[in-house]
Amino acid sequence: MGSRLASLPEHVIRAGNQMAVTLSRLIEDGEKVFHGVNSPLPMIAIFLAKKRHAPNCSLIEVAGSVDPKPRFMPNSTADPELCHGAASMFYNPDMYDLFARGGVDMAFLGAAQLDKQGRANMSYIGDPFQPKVRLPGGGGGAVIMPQVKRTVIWRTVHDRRFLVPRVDFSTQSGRLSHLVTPIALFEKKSTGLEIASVHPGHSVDEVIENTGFELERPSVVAQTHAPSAEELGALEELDPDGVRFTEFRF
Amino acid sequence: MGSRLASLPEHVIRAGNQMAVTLSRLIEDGEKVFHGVNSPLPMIAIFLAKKRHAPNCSLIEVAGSVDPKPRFMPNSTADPELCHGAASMFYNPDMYDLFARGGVDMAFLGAAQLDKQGRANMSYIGDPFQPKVRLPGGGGGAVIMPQVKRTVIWRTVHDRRFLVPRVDFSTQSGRLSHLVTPIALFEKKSTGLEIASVHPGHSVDEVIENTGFELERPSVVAQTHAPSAEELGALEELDPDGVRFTEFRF
Amino acid sequence: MEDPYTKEELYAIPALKPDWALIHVQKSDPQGNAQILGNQQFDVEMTRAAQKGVILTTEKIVGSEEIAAEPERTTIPGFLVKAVVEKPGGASPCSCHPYYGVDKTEMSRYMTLTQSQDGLREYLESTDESHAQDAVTK
Amino acid sequence: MEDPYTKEELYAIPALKPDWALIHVQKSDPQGNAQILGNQQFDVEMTRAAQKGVILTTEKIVGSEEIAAEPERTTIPGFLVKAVVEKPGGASPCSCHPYYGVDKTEMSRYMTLTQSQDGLREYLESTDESHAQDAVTK
Repeated sequence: MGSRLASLPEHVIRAGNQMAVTLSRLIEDGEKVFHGVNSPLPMIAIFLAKKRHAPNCSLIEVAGSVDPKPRFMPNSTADPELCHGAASMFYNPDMYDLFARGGVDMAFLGAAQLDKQGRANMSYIGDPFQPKVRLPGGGGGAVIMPQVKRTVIWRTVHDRRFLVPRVDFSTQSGRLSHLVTPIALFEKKSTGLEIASVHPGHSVDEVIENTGFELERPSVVAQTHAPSAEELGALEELDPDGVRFTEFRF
Repeated sequence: MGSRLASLPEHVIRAGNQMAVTLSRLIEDGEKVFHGVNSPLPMIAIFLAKKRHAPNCSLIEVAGSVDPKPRFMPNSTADPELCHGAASMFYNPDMYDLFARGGVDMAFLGAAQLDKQGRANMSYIGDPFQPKVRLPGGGGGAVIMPQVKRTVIWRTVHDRRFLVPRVDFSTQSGRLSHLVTPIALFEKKSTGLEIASVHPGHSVDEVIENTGFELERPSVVAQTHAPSAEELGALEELDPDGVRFTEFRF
Repeated sequence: MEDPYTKEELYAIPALKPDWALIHVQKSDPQGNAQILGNQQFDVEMTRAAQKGVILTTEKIVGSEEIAAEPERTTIPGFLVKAVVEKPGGASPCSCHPYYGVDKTEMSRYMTLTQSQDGLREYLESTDESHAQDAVTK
Repeated sequence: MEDPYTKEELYAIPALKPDWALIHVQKSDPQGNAQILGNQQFDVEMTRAAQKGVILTTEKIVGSEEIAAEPERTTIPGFLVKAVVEKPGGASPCSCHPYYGVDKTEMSRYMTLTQSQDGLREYLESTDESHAQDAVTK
């Protein structure tokens, strides 16, 4: 275990590992998978899936490499190490073209605000002309979400500022499939986002309490499977420096 | 002089050299120049221009290479030798994009039929449903001719089957600038194609006689400058095997 | 049609949607991660346009490590490829840089014979198939 | 807008038309024929989109022969380039494969200081300009 990792609080380690395996399990073998920029958790989750249950899934990196074999996990998902040993290069025009033809199975995207109907805000908070927060923008999200077979949104915080009744601006929406947070897994149903399972150590009340949009309380609350010993071992091997915890604040 | 060259009739050698230098002189220094497939004469003409008066013009090959330095002149303008020593690669999507943005100065294109208004036929002769001759099609001509700054059409025969009152089908038209044949140089004016100069050894009567569309007889008939000794020497050095004569039939 | 932004009159050209792309390459790994050397003409675009996928013939099948050592050259990703066939000389009588140039004699024979239906049949029957090999179907 | 062929409802996104593209590359010849190693993200598209042309900074200027020896890697043609500046380390504190990775210390300093206008000024004033060199303007 790297020195940096040793200094992380226990709850961050638990949440990071739970999120990594939960994201990873959503990938099926043979799928073509994409993640956005600044996405260390999805990156690790995809490498974990390739290492375990989905060896033939293909990771298409936003910077253009396919299935790289980095010698270490870089902190930034734009690091040139993510070109090392790549099976091929598939640059942005090709990638967006593949999205448009329905050729990408899954995209992991972030969001600053998300509402029950799956509208994601990456643009601004508050008044558009004098925004309280100016967000980085959606990148390709506005064309990815309607075109990819399914989108999984992830975020390392779960609170009412993130999960809102209605986004201040809908930067992107479309084929949302799941949402993964530090405390729960959501699935998008015809009614909107609903609780699929609550992570071990958390309660459905905590989830409802920290979600800004209306949620149907499940009659039976499923618990997300905790990371198995094998999953934790694979994570440790893949990411000894704990890059998967980069986005957590504590 | 190559052995193949020694067996060529004198009138073919004269016509080929005259056409090569006439095409070459139309290129200005610094221009970005394109030629179509099966275009040995324009290819040699561009290399000649680079060697002499237009060292900074750029040749964009249809197969993707820019300013190659072939060790020999290949018979086919799709030969991989035309990749050797290329300054860069600029593939088809880039090239068509550059045409669309008005970034290409000149294109040398062929045609099976051409009329006075500069409509070129590369599709069929006769009845479209039972064509007498099925032609190879225009390739990119239909988007090149309206978008390039100027088009020069060349053909190694000059007769009434080529230069017609009206093409059987207009495959491509647009910014036609000049036409070069074995006997004359034409310029496109507001009235259509008109004689600019007649090559040495030929007469304006011969040109009018062999042209299927109406021509204004020039009050003073200009003569195309014959190839200079320097031009002929450079041609011989560039193309000792006489690739520039490939398209002539005799 | 009209450009909604500039109001300029533009052409809309329908996309070609082939089912399959058949491409000959210089090098591929068994997964179809492939490199084209020299000019690539429209080959890469064809691999992207094919709806069902790509069938590769290749001068040689090499190990994935050899392909992965130079990712910038690997413009055909294996995930688009459905089958890889090792077929040295597979582009002949056309050329395959840097292995061989155009076979002019054979090309002349092809162009002469294929002017008629009978000649086409003769050409096809007389063409050497001894190099045919089984496809590595993924 | 409606696809005139399939009648499907499509989006029309206006093209970005920057005047200039500023790109840092690993290798360029004096004419601007340049090679990017590793990931190229949007850099090549930017060179095509720039209306007035491309300004290159490059880790090193090399001879045309060195660039021409590997044409498949030369994705930026000199005819799009207006100026070439030799500037080793020009991408820092970002990375330039395979020469250097991200300078995390400098990147943190940048991210901390640039949260305010005063900090931005401090950052700009304190940034080492000693490597600045004259442009090779074509």
